[in-house]
Amino acid sequence: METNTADLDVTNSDLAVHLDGITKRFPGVVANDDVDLRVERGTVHALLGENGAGKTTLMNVLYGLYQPDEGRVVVDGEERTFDSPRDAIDAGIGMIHQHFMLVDPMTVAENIALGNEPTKWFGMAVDRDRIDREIRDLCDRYGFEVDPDATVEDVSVGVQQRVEILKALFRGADVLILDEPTAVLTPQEVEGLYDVLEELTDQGKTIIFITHKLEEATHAADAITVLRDGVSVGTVDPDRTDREALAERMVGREVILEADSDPVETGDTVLSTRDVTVEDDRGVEVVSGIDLDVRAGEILGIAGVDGNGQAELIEAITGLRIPDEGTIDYAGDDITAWSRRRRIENGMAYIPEDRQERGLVMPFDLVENGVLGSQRSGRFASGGRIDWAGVRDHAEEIIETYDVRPPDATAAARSFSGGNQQKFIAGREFERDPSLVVATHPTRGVDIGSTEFIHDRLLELRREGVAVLLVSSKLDEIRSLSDRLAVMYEGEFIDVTDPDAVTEEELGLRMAGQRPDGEADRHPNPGESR
Amino acid sequence: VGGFGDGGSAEYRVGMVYATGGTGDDSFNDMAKQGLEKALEEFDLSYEKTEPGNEGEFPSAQRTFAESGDYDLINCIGYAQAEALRENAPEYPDQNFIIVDEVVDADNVRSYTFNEPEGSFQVGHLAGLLTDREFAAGAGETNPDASTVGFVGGTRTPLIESFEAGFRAGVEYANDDAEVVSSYVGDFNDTGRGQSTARSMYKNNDADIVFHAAGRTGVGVFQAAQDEGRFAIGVDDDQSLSNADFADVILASMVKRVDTAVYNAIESVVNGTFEGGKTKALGLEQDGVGAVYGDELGAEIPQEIKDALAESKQALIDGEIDVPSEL
Amino acid sequence: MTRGPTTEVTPMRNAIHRARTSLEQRPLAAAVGGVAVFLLVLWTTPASWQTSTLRFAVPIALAAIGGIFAEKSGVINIGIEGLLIVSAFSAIVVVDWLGDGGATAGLPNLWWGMLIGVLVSVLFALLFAVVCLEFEADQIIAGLAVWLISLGLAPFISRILFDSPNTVNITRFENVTVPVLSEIPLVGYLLFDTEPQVYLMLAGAVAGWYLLSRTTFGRWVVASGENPKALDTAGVDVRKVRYAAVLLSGVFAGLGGAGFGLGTLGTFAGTGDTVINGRGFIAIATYLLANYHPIGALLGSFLFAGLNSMQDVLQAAGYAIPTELIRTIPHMTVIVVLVFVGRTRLPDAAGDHYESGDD
Amino acid sequence: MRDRLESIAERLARASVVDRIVISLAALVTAVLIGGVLVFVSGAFASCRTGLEMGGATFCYNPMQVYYELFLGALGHPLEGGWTLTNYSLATTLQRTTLLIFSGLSVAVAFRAGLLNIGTQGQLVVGGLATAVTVVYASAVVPARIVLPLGVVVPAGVIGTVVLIPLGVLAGALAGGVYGAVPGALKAYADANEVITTIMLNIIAVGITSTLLSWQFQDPNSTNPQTAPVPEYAEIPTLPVVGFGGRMNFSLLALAFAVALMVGIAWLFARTSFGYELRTSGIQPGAAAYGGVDEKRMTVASMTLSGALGGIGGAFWVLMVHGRWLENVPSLGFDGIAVSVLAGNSPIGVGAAAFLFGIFDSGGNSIGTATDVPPELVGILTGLIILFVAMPEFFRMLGRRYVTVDSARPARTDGGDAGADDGGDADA
Ligand SMILES: Nc1ncnc2c1ncn2[C@@H]1O[C@H](COP(=O)(O)OP(=O)(O)OP(=O)(O)O)[C@@H](O)[C@H]1O
Ligand SMILES: Nc1ncnc2c1ncn2[C@@H]1O[C@H](COP(=O)(O)OP(=O)(O)OP(=O)(O)O)[C@@H](O)[C@H]1O
Ligand SMILES: [Mg+2]
Ligand SMILES: [Mg+2]
Repeated sequence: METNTADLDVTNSDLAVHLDGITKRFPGVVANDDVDLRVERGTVHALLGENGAGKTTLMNVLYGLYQPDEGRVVVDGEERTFDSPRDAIDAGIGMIHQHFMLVDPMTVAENIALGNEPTKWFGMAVDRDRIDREIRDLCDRYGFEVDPDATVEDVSVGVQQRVEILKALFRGADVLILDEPTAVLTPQEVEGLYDVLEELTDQGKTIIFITHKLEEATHAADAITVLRDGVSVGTVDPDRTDREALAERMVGREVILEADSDPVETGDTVLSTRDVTVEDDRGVEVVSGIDLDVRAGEILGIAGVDGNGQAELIEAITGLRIPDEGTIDYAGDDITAWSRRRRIENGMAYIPEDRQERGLVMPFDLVENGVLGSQRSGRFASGGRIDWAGVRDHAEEIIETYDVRPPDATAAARSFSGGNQQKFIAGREFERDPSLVVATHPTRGVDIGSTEFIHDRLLELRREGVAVLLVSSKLDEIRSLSDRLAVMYEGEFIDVTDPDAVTEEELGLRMAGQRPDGEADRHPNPGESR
Repeated sequence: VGGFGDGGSAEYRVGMVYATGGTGDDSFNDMAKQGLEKALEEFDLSYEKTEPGNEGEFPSAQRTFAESGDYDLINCIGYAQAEALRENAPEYPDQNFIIVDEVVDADNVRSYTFNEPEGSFQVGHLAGLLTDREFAAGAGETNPDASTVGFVGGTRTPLIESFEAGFRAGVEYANDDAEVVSSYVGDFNDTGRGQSTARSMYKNNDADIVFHAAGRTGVGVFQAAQDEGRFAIGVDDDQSLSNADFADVILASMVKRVDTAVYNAIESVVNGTFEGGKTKALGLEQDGVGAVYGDELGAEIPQEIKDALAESKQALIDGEIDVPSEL
Repeated sequence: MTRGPTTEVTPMRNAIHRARTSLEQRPLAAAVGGVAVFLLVLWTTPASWQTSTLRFAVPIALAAIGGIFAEKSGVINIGIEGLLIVSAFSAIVVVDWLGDGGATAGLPNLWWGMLIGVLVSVLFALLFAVVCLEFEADQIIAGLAVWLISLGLAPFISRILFDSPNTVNITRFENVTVPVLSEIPLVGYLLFDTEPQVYLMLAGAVAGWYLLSRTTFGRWVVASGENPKALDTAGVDVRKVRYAAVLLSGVFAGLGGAGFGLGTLGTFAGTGDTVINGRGFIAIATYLLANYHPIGALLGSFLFAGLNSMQDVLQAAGYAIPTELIRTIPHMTVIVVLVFVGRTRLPDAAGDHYESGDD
Repeated sequence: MRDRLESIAERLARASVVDRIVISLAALVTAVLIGGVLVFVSGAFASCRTGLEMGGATFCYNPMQVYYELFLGALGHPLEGGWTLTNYSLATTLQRTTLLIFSGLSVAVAFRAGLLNIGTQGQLVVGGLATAVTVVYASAVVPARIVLPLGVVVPAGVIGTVVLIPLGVLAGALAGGVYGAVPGALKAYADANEVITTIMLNIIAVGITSTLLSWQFQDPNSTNPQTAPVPEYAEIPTLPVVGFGGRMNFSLLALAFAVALMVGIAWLFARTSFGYELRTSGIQPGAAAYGGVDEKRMTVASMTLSGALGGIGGAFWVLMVHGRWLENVPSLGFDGIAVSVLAGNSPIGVGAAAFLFGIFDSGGNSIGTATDVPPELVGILTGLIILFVAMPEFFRMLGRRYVTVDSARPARTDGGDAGADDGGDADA
């Protein structure tokens, strides 16, 4: 494999962290296979790799959550064994997890101090004044703005991330591990994060930054280590490499970074909503008067940062949530009051956001999962009885067509990998003979191969005249697939546009709440409140 | 498979089917048990017992003994077994039974009944006389300002109501003005509720003396009496002996000699004189029921009151006083 | 534990929920209001009802506070009914065994009973904790099992020791009068001239509140129930926190059971549902009603105990009421409370097993 | 070949049914062992005239004897002389088995739907009263006899049996169903935790029925709190030739009905859309909602079905055992929880577990009469069994220690792994 990058040599510098020959096995998987990682003090070091490459596992080893099967962990030149995060924390390591490790109903201050509370009166009480003082000091030093008394579930994701960082700093971390910190942020928030990282390294902290986005790695890092299938395939200097070469290293083959969709004749309007308003579980209005139309043979994309009401809008359309106001029309009928079942029966297919909570019944095998949603349809049931032989054939067909591996219809859904679970769901929904497909994050957590396959099928359905409503937070995906693109912000559509007519930067701004006509942003500080 | 060191078999075998609540109630069932124990000492006797948890188990409990055919006598303790026995007795004509507190008309059943209203009348009379006076003894004293006495029942059934009826009649006989407050806890085993019920009578109604017919719930009545420094009257057994902890507040007990009934029945089987189909009614006259003064406080009860009680006892025996058995 | 929360909220409940939240946000107003209502109730009700209420609140309040700790840490302990049974029973057995009314090694036997009662309760809680935390048992089913075992074990042992499902009687705790405070009008006689177990209950509620809201341990308990992974990654051993919380529920329930047995009952009746008679279950409803606030649980226990004693007062006062129906009032109240205040949110991870390192 | 065998063995070991059976049996054995130790040790504290002298203590109880009485006593001591199949103890065992199948199924249906119905007891109490009252009142209007067109005269008894029994069972099912629907609706529409509401409703059921009884339905000829008896012909008939005699209070017909119902529920779960939806709701409510199941309605429906089964249990208790409703209903509903838990909530398993608890009940009587061991032992055993069934991990750990199952589990190929295409490093 020819590359035009020079591997970095970081052997003789001042190493904050040195992972030496780490191997970590799980039943049936070698998540890390003899991985070396050398991280210089005061730098940002990116860990790049595809889904499942073993990045998180490696960092969990460093953070004491997992014990390595082989290899050494060296911190500050000293070999260490971490039996628990406690040990790692004591050695000055802090980790900001992919999924934030915050206790939602507790306050910012309580979260920051959790596990390290200073006490007074001989340990009889938490010293809250001291916590507040120390947080204020940290905020001053690194230029953060957080309200220590706010409840975590009330602050934005960006702020939650700050809280995570503060939490690590509060316990005196010198090495900060950030696991995919940008996944949930707007481009603007990402910029803010880069500033924070710079501030931190200026003050002598060391950062390990996990990502599978090439541009982030090249943009922010001083050095990049690439993992593939649990094996380290080298450390490179970002200034002396380009995206294509990195991608090849990461994936192991050449990658086309754009999917394309040629225009198709569109037909009648299949789905249209008028003035749909939805409240979330807490009674807060999260979707405010949405109007949208999807025609047959068209893909309407909805872009937006997670948590801006997309999930609730989709649930209202698919019948999992009752809208508080507005109407939803589907194929000429007002379906606002229809049950979920009736919508399914009328050809509405739906790839849910959460495949393990909603899309599959995890302990059921794929045969039983194959009939989920159709358990009362004439195709598989008559007189209240399910025709299991027919269902089994159907499931096996999906498995074959959609290349679900292993091809075992009697294995429990939970024993399949995320990507294969997703393929099965996509197959089940696509083969319903739908007139509308609602797909939410259809390729989230899915590797490139499966992603391509799902994209192709979506485009094929569109060609067959199916209306498609696509929600995704992946900008490249949504731009390349959609015929029209709506940007959702705080429960409203900021803009509906031709995806080719906007740049990624403009899109980013809109996702942060700026309207295309330059109209002033209603919330100058978008992340701060939800 | 036997137990460790099984003893040899005795000549006579009896089966005991206790009333719900079981042994250890310090009153009704324990009285039956005392009768059995006395018989065990005197005769070559062995026994087996069941303690059904509810009325539904009586039929099968009786039948389990009867089916085996190994028992010379099956003792059915408590009125609640009558129903079941009426069905079972004819099915096993060769099996001897006794029933306590109810009459079952069958050739192989001997019934023992007690005249509870008569006995309750006696303790009612005692309470009615005492509540008006200033009287202090043991850990209790009366409140001379109010003349109120109380009655605490287990569950509201005709049998327990007949205790109250007799008690009320006795109180009224002694003292037209005395007030009787009554309450049914709904349980024969809830000492806690017995306590709070009685406490409420002592404190809110200024009751001086509370008579209970509530099995183990009555322990709560004694506790409340001790807490409030008032008096209580026991039931079934001489409870100033069986619950000696409370002897300092138990004025008297309305005893019901279930032990005598059980003992006599066993004795008649051993002697071959068992008479089925008959009812033995035990009243004041037969010493089957009656007021027994408390072990500790009895001595302090004024003689004139004791005399009055003796008088009314005679009057009851002679039929000069009519005691209602219903409320 | 079973189904997740549903999304709809009835308007009625919303109002109550809002009222509760606003009270929680204004502790001073809540306290003043509470005291006013309290004094009004004291002024208008008979004293015997008040003392009964206080005594009968003991097992409910203390078991509820124990239940709060377990459930807040993520372990639903439905077995506290069983803990009340074993602690009340063993306390009385110990007192009888050491000698009623005496003292051993300088400590009155009643207090030995208290100590052993709590110890036995903690042992049962430990069994429950091991089963749930080591062997990943379903918490509800394991809790039911603890209840059933206790329900059988107490009368079983009682029959062996006393030849009866009921124990003997023992002399109960006597009133302890606090010299000056007991003279305070309205509340003095009630709160400062009462039995040790009532003081224990009042102190327990305050201690529970302090522990949960002011100490490190309290914060860990909350985190362990809401997001154990967060606590784990913050370097705290979730398992240890949960063990401690479940054992603590054993301590509180033990104090409640033993205190009730030694102070109020003085004897243990083992037939049917035993003399504890579902008070542990009422305790669960109580802390749900109180939204896991220990002081709230104390007040809630007054409500249930008060309703319970009310019927005795009413009956003795000569109101002819169908007893059987009156007896169900507290239970109906529980349902009404659950329906209208049901928004009590269970801790996020309550009922789930947590294994460190799981994804 | 060996691989094949291994994979079959592995599949078997992982098959959840086998797993459940093994765990249930292991739980039973463990509980019995612990119970035996308890019995033996407690014997040292009991008083008896003669016992086993050991280390200065006298042990009064022989655990072997206790279990002999428990298990064989329940069958009528088959190893002793004079045993007949249709003996009274076995009848009692089977009578209990029949009733526990109903209450076990009731609990299992709710459990499978993800609802912990602790309220079968209350549903059974209410259903039983409804049955008794319906049959007593209806028997007054059943015509004395019917003359069919051909001149065949059908006497009242036969009509009564044919009409009144189904009517009574239906009444029980309806009342139980409604009483089960209440906590279902409270759960669905007010989010009230069903564990608590059903526990409360059990107590309320006792209050309501006993009030109704004293208000209206008390048998005027009896001082016991109970309803008037149903006519003889309205009791479940026994099979005269093969069956147990009339005074055994057990009918093979009833057992057959229970078994049929059991198979029916198993079929409902496995084959029908409703069963599929119910199971899905129980395992993953989110997925059920996604699949078009109205979760609220399913909650109410499954609780109603569960309650109806409990009510049927009450109906048979009335029509088969007592011929009337009594105020103190035995704890059949609570035992149903144990039955269902032991059966792993499987309808067919309920049959086996019900038989075990039937043995416990009837054998418990044997223990009570034939030994001095307190009969509460049975309650402790029940609790222990539930405890052990609740902790399958315990037995899996034990199993792993003594049966070495090395991780021969085949690595799952990660479909679509990008690296796989050009022969990049495989992941396992
Ligand atoms: N606890 C576990 N048990 C079994 N297998 C695991 C476990 N954790 C991770 N794995 C497996 O290890 C491999 C590496 O996973 P890891 O989470 O480290 O990937 P990653 O590079 O962080 O991927 P992503 O970008 O999706 O976060 C995967 O195949 C995963 O399935
Ligand atoms: N916590 C876990 N315990 C046991 N096995 C696990 C666990 N997590 C993942 N696995 C197994 O590891 C394998 C990979 O799962 P995972 O979903 O992490 O893979 P992935 O690399 O993300 O796959 P894909 O690219 O298809 O999404 C699967 O076979 C899965 O069953
Ligand atoms: Mg990861
Ligand atoms: Mg994945």
